Amino acid sequence: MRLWLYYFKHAFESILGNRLIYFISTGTISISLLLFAAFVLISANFNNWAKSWEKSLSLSVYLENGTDAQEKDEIAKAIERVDGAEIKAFISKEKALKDLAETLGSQVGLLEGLTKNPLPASYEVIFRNRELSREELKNIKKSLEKVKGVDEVQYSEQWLERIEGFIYFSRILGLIVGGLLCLAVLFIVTNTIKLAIYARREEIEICKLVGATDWFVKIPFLLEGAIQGIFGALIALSVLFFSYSMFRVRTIQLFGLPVMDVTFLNAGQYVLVVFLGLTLGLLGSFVAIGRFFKF
Amino acid sequence: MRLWLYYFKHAFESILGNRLIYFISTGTISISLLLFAAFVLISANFNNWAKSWEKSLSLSVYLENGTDAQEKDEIAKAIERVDGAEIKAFISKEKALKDLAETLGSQVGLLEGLTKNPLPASYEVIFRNRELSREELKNIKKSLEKVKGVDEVQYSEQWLERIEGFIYFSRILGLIVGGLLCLAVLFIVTNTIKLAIYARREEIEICKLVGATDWFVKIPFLLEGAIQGIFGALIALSVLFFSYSMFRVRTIQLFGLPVMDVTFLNAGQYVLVVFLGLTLGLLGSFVAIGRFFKF
Amino acid sequence: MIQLFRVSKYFGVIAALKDATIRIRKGEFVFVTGPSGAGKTTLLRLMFGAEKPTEGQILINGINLGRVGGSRLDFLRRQIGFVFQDFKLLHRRTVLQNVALASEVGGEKWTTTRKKTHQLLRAVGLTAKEHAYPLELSGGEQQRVAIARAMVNDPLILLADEPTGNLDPEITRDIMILFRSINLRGTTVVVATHNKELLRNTDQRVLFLQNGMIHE
Amino acid sequence: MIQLFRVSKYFGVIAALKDATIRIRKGEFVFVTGPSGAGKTTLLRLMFGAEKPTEGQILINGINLGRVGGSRLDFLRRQIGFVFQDFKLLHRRTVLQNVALASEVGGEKWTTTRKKTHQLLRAVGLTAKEHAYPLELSGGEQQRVAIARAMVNDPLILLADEPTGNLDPEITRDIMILFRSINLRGTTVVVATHNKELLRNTDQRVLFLQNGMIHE
Ligand SMILES: Nc1ncnc2c1ncn2[C@@H]1O[C@H](COP(=O)(O)OP(=O)(O)OP(=O)(O)O)[C@@H](O)[C@H]1O
Ligand SMILES: Nc1ncnc2c1ncn2[C@@H]1O[C@H](COP(=O)(O)OP(=O)(O)OP(=O)(O)O)[C@@H](O)[C@H]1O
Ligand SMILES: [Mg+2]
Ligand SMILES: [Mg+2]
Repeated sequence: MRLWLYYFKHAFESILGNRLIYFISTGTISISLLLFAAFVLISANFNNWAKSWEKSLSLSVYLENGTDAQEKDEIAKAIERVDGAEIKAFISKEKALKDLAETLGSQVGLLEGLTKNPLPASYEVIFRNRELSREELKNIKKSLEKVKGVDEVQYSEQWLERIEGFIYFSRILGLIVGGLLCLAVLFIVTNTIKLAIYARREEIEICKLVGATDWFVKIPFLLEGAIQGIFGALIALSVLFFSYSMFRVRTIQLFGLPVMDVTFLNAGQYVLVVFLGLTLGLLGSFVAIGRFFKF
Repeated sequence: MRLWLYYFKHAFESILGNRLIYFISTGTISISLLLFAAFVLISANFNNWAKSWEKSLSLSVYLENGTDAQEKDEIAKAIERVDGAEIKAFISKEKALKDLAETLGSQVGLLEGLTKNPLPASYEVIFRNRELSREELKNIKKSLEKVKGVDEVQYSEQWLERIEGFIYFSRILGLIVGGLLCLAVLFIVTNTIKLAIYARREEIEICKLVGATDWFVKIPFLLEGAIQGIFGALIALSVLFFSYSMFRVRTIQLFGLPVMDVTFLNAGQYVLVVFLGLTLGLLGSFVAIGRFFKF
Repeated sequence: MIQLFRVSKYFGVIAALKDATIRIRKGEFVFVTGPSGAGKTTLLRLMFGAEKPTEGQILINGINLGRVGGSRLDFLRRQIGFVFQDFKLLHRRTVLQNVALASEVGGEKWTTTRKKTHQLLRAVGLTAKEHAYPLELSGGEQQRVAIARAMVNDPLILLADEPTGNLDPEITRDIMILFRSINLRGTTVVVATHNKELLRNTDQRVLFLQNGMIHE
Repeated sequence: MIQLFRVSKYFGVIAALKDATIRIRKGEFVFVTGPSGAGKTTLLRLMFGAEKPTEGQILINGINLGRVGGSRLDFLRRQIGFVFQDFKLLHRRTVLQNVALASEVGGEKWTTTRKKTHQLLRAVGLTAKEHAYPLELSGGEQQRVAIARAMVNDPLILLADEPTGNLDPEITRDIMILFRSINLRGTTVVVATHNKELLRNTDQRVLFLQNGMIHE
């Protein structure tokens, strides 16, 4: 206990005594962690957005011609029994025809020759708080199609595939970039600490010459590394938060379709970055100091 | 000349004499430039892809009913006079109806009541080797609509908007990330060189004490910085090229639609990275050495 | 206390010490002298375990330095005080901290450390400089800090390498009296020096080194 | 050649040099002596422009050190040789390179540099060590490298701070002969030393420093 106080005292004294070095290396750690934290921020937001996109999936449940009101209610109930499913709208035959006319635009002439309305009525169904795999969607489709009065259940297979492909691709890219970034940060931080300790290798040598044990010499360096790492992480987070508040794009319309809510890191990610800083500082010092121990 | 030889000789000797420091700091420079080069690679490919997407824009030129063969040819000529425009296909009234039936899928019943084909024939036009702004598209539309026999020219305003929005957003994000990365790399490299020179501040002091002029002391450090920067850049490029060859994803299907060809950096980007390394090394040394000149 | 059996130390082709056999008894006071580059520093560093001999065996206090390493060597070093020819002070710590370090390293109680540190700084005449940093001291003052540090642990053995090279004759005399007094309290003292003055007025044992060879 | 008018140097409250007025003529050979911490090093460093005086004026060769800076000071320093008390050798360069550096700094022709360097290394007896690095040398050998470096430019002024602290009496005599010979060729020499031996056998001028005060 007394010894730890001693170590801490010396670590702080040494940080003060080597202000310049610590200033420089803590700066580098901050920047590296800033890159990392920015990456976490971007990919967390991307993930949110991807999820909300997946959630924006909708089904169309087409009714047979001549379904009566009771059957309609039965179908609605059947739909709402599906986990997470919610009826967004009922589209009557008339509404369907009007929508089609709008979609056709200048080709509306197509509808002129119609003698009767050939379009079915349908329920538009969306899913809330639930991610659906293609498999699950298929099962839901099958089960709903068994309900009396339901003609067909449709979802846009193609659209789904594209989005899934895009999200999948982005996640892979994110993992690669994230991994590379992690390695880069680790490497840069270790190197920086190595250089910082290199500038002080005489100290290590002298301490060993007056009979200090390895740990007596190492512990202050490790503590200094840990302190630097934590400080670096805190600075990085502050800078990130500051620029987040500055820009505050917050809500981004993308692809017209989904609305992206830019959120800041959550508590867990905060802790992750600080923990990473701590680990990097400790590990960096540990690796770095090993080099200078051949006395 | 003789003096420069002397400087170069000393720079190389000093790099050999301070192997460890140079190894560490060149490593850091490499990693930083690797991050940067990877960013350039990704955004260059993204750009290619975005361009090819923009190129995949198409116009539909609808013909009036009862256009004769000569008019059709006139129209085709008019289209081909537009810079970069190329006719992909001529879609006759019959083909148009068949396509619509396919698109409607289960709602094909809609077409049952038709007494005559209400759909117009059309030319499908694509643009090669040309990026089009919305403004230009509008002008093309107007001018083509003046041609005799043309009923209407259409392009998907909505789709275009979405893609443009996405590309615009990605470019902004890319600029922000790239700018941040540039700053980070600058900062990290300067700091690393600062630490490396800090470890050798005694040398500077002693040289000044034996009467060396400032430039006599500085030039070898600047040369060493430049050499480190160039080496760092070359290492970064090699690593990047190596991993590029390893993964060789090369062709990525994205959104189903456009095919993305993953290409490596071009000569200009190569030079850019090396030049950046050189500049960073020089600038870093210059900034760093300034700190230790108070003798 | 200190025994060397046929010890040689080569740096490449240079023989810094050749086939030296020396036995120094507990409580002895020995001078080592010889021209520049004769091997005095090498001899002292070998006794301290800071260099490994190329050939031969070194026993300190019955412990074979060739067979000991790690924390055992650290422990041994805490019982040996060494005044380095180039002082080897920590530039980022004050005089007080430099001297105290050697004591703290052994896990000494803080009060004891403080008492011993002050006492030794007084003995070498540096009480006024205790909060100065080594680079703010004159050459002779730095040397005296190194001497104080070597003695703060009441070592079993004191090895002093040219401890008076930067000191004027008066302070040199004081330092020699200090060495004599610690020697009288049982510490084995080995002093390497060029100073003919020191050797002239002494009846102590003198080892004469030349080209790495020992002559008694 | 060297003139100090009422020069004082304070480090905080410590007066390293008080109200010193000294005039050293061209070609003189002067000893500076005094107890440890008296201000010898400070005096020499002031003459070299390595410290700025707190008060007073220093003229070297007619140039006022207080008014000169940058490249003019660099030029002046190339005409002054300084043997530092702590040597100040570049650890990453060999003995040869260390000595040659002082010559190259002035843009000297390479052949001249080489000739002078070899000649001086022979004079201090280090020809065999020319490719060694300073940390591979004994204390006295390092000191001799510092002496050789200070003399390689045939300086107008040679300032030597305790140049024989790590040297044995024989080499000390050789070095003093070297200093005398360069002095005879016109160089003004100032030597700070504790060595009573040197002062005893000399008829040169001796400045005595105590607590920063000069007594002739
Ligand atoms: N690390 C080393 N590498 C190579 N040679 C060395 C090393 N240390 C010492 N030497 C050589 O060994 C010889 C003896 O050196 P040592 O330092 O023991 O001499 P010394 O008697 O202490 O001399 P001085 O009185 O000048 O301090 C010298 O020639 C020296 O150059
Ligand atoms: N940079 C500094 N900061 C503070 N005090 C200093 C500094 N340099 C020297 N001093 C103090 O000034 C006084 C004179 O120092 P100086 O080095 O000139 O003594 P010296 O005569 O060379 O002594 P020695 O013979 O021990 O080398 C000493 O008390 C020293 O502590
Ligand atoms: Mg020695
Ligand atoms: Mg001095």
